[in-house]
Amino acid sequence: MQTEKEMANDIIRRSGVNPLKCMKCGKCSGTCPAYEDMDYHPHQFVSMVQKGRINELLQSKSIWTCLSCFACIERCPRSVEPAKIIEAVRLELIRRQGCNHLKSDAIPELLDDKLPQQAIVSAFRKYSK
Amino acid sequence: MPVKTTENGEFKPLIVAFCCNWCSYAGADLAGTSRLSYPADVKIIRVPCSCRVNPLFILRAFQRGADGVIICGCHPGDCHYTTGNYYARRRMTLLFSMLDYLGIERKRTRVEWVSAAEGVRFSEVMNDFAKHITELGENKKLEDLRCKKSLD
Amino acid sequence: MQEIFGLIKEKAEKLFADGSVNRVLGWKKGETEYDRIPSVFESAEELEEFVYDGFCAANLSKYLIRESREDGKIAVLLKPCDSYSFNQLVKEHRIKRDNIYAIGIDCDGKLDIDKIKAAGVKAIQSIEENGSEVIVHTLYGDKKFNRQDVLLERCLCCKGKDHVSGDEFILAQNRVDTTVKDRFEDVRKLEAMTPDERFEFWRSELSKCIRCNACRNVCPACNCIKCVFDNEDSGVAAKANVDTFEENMFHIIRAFHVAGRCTDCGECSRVCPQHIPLHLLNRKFIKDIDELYGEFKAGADTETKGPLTDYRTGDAEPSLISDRGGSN
Amino acid sequence: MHRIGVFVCWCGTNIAATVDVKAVAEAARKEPGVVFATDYQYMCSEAGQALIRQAIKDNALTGVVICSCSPRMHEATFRKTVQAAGLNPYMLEIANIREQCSWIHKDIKEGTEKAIILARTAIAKVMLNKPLTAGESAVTKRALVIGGGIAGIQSALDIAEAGYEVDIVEKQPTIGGKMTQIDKTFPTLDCAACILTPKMVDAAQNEKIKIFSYSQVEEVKGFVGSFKAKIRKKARFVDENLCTGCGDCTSKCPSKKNKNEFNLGLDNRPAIYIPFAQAVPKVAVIDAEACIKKKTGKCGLCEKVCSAGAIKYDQQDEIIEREYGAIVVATGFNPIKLDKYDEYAYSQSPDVVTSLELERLMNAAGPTQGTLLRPSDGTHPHTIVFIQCVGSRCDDARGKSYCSKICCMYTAKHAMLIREKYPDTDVHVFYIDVRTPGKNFDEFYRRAVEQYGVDYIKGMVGKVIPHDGKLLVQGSDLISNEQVKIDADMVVLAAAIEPDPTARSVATMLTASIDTNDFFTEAHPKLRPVESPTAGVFLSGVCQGPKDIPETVAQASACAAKVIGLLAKDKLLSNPCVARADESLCSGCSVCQNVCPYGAITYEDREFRIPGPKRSEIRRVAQVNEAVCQGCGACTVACPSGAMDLKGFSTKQIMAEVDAICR
Repeated sequence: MQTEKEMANDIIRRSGVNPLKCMKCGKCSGTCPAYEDMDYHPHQFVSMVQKGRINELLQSKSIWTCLSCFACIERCPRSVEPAKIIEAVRLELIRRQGCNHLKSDAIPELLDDKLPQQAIVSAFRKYSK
Repeated sequence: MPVKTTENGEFKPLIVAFCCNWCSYAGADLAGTSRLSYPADVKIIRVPCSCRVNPLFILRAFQRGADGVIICGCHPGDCHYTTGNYYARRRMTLLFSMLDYLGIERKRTRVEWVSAAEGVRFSEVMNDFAKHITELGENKKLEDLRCKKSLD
Repeated sequence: MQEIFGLIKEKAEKLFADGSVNRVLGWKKGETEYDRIPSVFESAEELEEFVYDGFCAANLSKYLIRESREDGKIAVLLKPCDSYSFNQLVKEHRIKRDNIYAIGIDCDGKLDIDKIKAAGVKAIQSIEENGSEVIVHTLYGDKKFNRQDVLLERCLCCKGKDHVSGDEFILAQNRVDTTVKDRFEDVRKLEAMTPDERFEFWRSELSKCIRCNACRNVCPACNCIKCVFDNEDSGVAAKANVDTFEENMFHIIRAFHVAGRCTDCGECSRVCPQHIPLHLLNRKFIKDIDELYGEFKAGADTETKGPLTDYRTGDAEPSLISDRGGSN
Repeated sequence: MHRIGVFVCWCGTNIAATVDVKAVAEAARKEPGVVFATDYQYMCSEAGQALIRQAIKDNALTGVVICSCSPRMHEATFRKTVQAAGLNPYMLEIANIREQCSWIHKDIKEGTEKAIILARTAIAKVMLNKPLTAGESAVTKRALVIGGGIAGIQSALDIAEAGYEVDIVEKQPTIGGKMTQIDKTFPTLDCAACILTPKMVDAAQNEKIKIFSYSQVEEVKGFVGSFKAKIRKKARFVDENLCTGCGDCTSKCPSKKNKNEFNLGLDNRPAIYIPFAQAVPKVAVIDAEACIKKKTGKCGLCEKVCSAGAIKYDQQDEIIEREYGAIVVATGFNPIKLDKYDEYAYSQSPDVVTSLELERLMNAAGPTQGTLLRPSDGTHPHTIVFIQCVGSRCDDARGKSYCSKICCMYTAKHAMLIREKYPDTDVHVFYIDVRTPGKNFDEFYRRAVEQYGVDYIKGMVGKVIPHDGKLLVQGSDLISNEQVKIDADMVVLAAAIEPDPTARSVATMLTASIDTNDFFTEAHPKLRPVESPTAGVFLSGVCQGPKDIPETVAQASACAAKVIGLLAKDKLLSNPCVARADESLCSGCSVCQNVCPYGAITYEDREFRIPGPKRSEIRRVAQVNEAVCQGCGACTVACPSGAMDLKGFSTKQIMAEVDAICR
C-alpha cells in the first residue's frame, strides 16, 4: 500500500505540475466557474497535494465537479496548472476502481444538439483513464 | 595525459570551457555562489571575450587530450565589447563545421551564450555538455598520440 | 593560344621600349617540357625565354608582394582567376598597386601533367597544343588527348572568363569555356559520407603530408611575414609532422587563416607533391560562408569586408553544426 | 628564473570544507618554478595580505598565485597587495577554487583534485606574465544624463552642485518624467507636482545644467573619461528661445482632437501644445502628425497669433555633438501593456483603468479636474475594486517575473484618498501579499485598513465581466475560503512596470549590459549598485530595477556621487591588458582594423631591415591606441600571423593554461 506521500509524488509526476511554483494568490479559485459546487477548491488541490493530503482529495466531490474547462490553467500567473492536478487525482481514483466511466461506444447516445463539442472532450478527459 | 577513469573504472571526460570575463565567467561565479553543481571535469579558462578564443586553443586542447571544448560568451547583442561574440559566432560556426567535415564528432564542441545572471543556466549547460561528452567517450580522433606516449 | 602568346610578347616588348615598365612578370620554360617557372624579365632581350601555354598555371600575383616593392614599375600577366588573388592582395595592402601594370590575359584552361602521365605516357619529348587537342610526342610515339580530359581540376570548375581587375586585356576572339562541373560537387560528396568515412578519407589524405610547405609557399593568401607555424612564440611552431595531429592542426589552421580570403585559385592542390586535395578544405569554408552568410567571392573587389571580419546580428548559431542530423 | 609563490585561502570553511587546502599547497610546491606555498584562513584579511607581502619579500618572489575566490571578487585587492610588496601588480594570477570548485563540488577528493589543477593552471599562466603598466587618459569634466525624470533631474542637480557641467537629454518635450503624472505621493500624501516642479525649475535655472528636451542620444563613442555623444534635437517647429509659453497658439489651434499623452489619452489636446502648465522648458511643440499646416500646407493660425514670432514650420532636426567624462542612464519605466490580461476586461470597458490612469482621474490638472468620475459615463463610482499584481510576479511565459515593488503602496494610497474624498464609496483591494518594507510604509497601509476602512481581500480576481454598465468582479477570498462576486463601478489594475523601450538600444549604444527583463545590470548587486559594469556608465532610478520615489532619489544622488568622484579626477588609469601589434610580424593587411569595435587600430609605415642588397624596406604596420583599446581580443584571432596579441591574455599564456589543464 502506498503512503500518502508516495501517492502525492505519483500525482505530481503524472500531472507534470510543480505545486511549489504556486504563490498562493487564489486566482484559480477566483476564476473557477464550478467553485460553488466544490468542497475543495482548485487552490486547495495544489496546496494539499504539496502537503500530501491525498486521501481527503480522493473522497472529494470536487474531482467530479471540476468541469475541466481549464480556466485556471489559462489564467494562473505562474503556470501551475491546477486542473491538471485535479485530473491526476481523479485518474488515481479511476485507476483504483479499474474502469472507464465513459466508453467511446456510449457517446452517440449521449449526444444532443445543444451539447458543446468541448463538453464531450472534457467528459472524455474526466471519465476515462 | 590526464587520468580519465574513476576508481570504479567509469570514463571521466576532460572538458575545457572558455568563458568570457563579463558574462559567462560571472555566470559561472553565480552558479558557484548559488551552489549549483556541475561535474568537476569542467575546467574554466577565463578570457576577456569569446572573440579572444583562437581556434588554435581549441585544437590544442583536443591535441592534449581534452574530450570536449565549450566556448561561453555573452548573449548576442549583449557583448561587453559590443561585437566580440558576433565574430566569435562566425568563427566557431565555421570551425565546427570544418571539424565535422573532417569527421570529428560534432558534439565535442559547443558554443553557449550565458549571461552573468544565468547561474542556473551555466550549471545546466555544463551538466548537459558533460553528459554528452561522457556518452561520446574518449576523444580519439584529434588527440596527439605523441603526448600520450611520452607520458605512458 | 600561339596567337595570344604573340600578342603578349609584343605588348611586353612595347612596354619595355617606351619605358613604361622596367620588368615583366611572366613564365619561362623549366627543366622539362611541361615545367613552367614564374620569372621576372628585366629587358626585351630576356623576353626570348618568355613562354605562355597550357602549362603556365602558376598564379603570379603572390610574387608581386616582393616585386611591387622594387624600384620602377612591373607588368604582370594575370589569368582571369589570378585577378581575384591580385585584388585580394590589393585589399590587404600587400602589393603596391601603383607600381604595377596589370595585363589580363586569355586562358583556355591549364593542363594537368599528372592526368597525362596517368594515361601511361612516358618519356615525353614535347607537347603540342592544337585547339581542343593535346598531342604528346614521346620516344614511343605520339599520344592524342582531348584537351578537356587533361585539364586541371580547378579549370573544370572555372570561376569565369572575366577578369576582375587589370589595366589592359589581351583576349582571344573565341573564348573557350572549360566549366563542366560545380566546384562544390566534391565537397558535397564528402558531406554526404558518414563522419567516420570522412575521418578515414581525411586521415588517409592528410597522413601523406610531408610538411614541405609547398601549399603555404604558393598560396597567395598565405602571405604572412612569418607563419604562426614558424613562430616560436605562437606555441604551435612545428617544422615537421611528428604525429597525426600535427597535419590536422596545420591544415585546419591554414584553411581557417585563409577562410574568407581564399579565392579558390587551386594552387595548393596543384603544387602538392603528395596530391592531397587541399582545395577541398578551402572550398568547404567557401561553401559554408556562401550558405550561411551570403555568397562571397574573395577578391571580386578591393573594398568589401571579408565574411570573418563582418557579422549580422541574426547570423546562424554554431549549434547549427552540432544539431545536424545523423550519427556522430 | 621564476620564483613563484602560491597562497591557498581557506575562506573560512567556504573552501576548506570541500578542498583539502594543505594538499593543494603541497601539490603546488612541487610545480616547477614554485619556491613557496602556504595556506591561510582568510587571505583577503589584513593578516592574510601581510603574510603575502612578507612572503614576497622573504622569498624574492617574481610571481604570485592566489587560490581563493573568483578574481572578479578580489583580483583588485590582491593586485594592491603584491604591489605594496614591490611586485608589479600584474604578476599575479588567481585560481578560482571557491565559486568554480569548492562551492559546486561536494566530494572533498574531487574538489581537491580540481583545485590542484586550477592552481597548476594559474601557475603555468603566471610564469608567462609580464609586468604591465596602466596607461593614463584625460577626463572630460562634463556628465551626460540620459532621461529627465526625477532620477535624471536629481543626479544632474547633485553633479551640478559639485561644480561640474551636466547635460540632460529628455525625449519628451518636457522634463519631469512619470512623476509629473502622479497626483499624490506615499506615504506622506504630498502633492507630487508641489515637490517635483521646484526641482525642474532648479534644473532649468542652474548654470551648469543644459537641458536638451525633445531630444535623443543617437550615438555614443569613446570610453570612460572621454565619451563623444551625438544628440538629435528633434524639430519642435517652435523656436525655443523665442517662445514665451503664453499658450495663445494652443487655444487657437483648430486641430484639437489628438490624444493627450500627459493624461494618458483620457482627454484631447491641440496639435500645438504645452504638455502641462509647469512644463520645463515651458515651450510649445507642434505634433507634426496632427498639424494641419504640416499636413496640408494650409492653416498657419498659430504662426499668426504668436506675438513672439516663435513658430518655425520649416525647423529641422539638429544633431549636436558633445563630449562627456561620464554618462548617467536614467531612462525610467512604463506600465506594461495589458492586452495579455483580458480576463480583467481592460480593452472591453473604459471603466477598467490602470493605476496611472487613476492618478490622472484624481489629479486637479487631469481630464476631470480632480473629481473622480467614471470614464464611460462621467458618473461617480460607488464601488471600486483594485486588483494587485497584474502582470507582476508571473512566470516568464505569463508576464514579468519580478515584483513591481510600488503597487502595494500606491494602491493603499489610492484607496485611502478615495475613501477620504468620497466616504460613500466602497473600496475593495484584492491582494496576494501586501508588501510594505519602507519607512512608515506599513503604518500607512494599516491606516488605510483601520482608519479608512478599505476592504483588503486576500485572493486574486479570476475575471471581470462588464454587464449593464457595471463590472462583475469574480475573485477568491482565500481567508474565508469562498468565491466572492462584487458588482463594481470601476476596476483599477496595478499594472506591472517595465523598463522604457529605449533601454535596450541605449544599452547597446553604451555597451552596458541589461538583464532578461531589460533592466540595466549593476557592476555588483550589493557593493556597486549604481555603476554599470561598463566603466563611466552609471545607473539612476528605475532603469536598474523597480523603485519608488524616495529610493529613486537616493539612488540618483548615490549615482551623482560616483560621477563626481570620476569627474574630480584629472587622469584615469586605463586597463593595461590591451592589444599589441608585433611590428616584425605584422603584414599590414587590415583584418584587425576591420574587427576592432573601438577604432583603436591605425597603420603606420615603418622601415625594416631586410636581407639582400636593398637592406631595408618600408612596411605598413598596425599600431594600437592603448587608451582606446578595451582589450576584447577580437583582433588577435582575426590576425592570421599572430602579430596581434593581447597583454595579460596572450596566446602563449592561454596555450599554457590549456596545456596545464590537459596535463
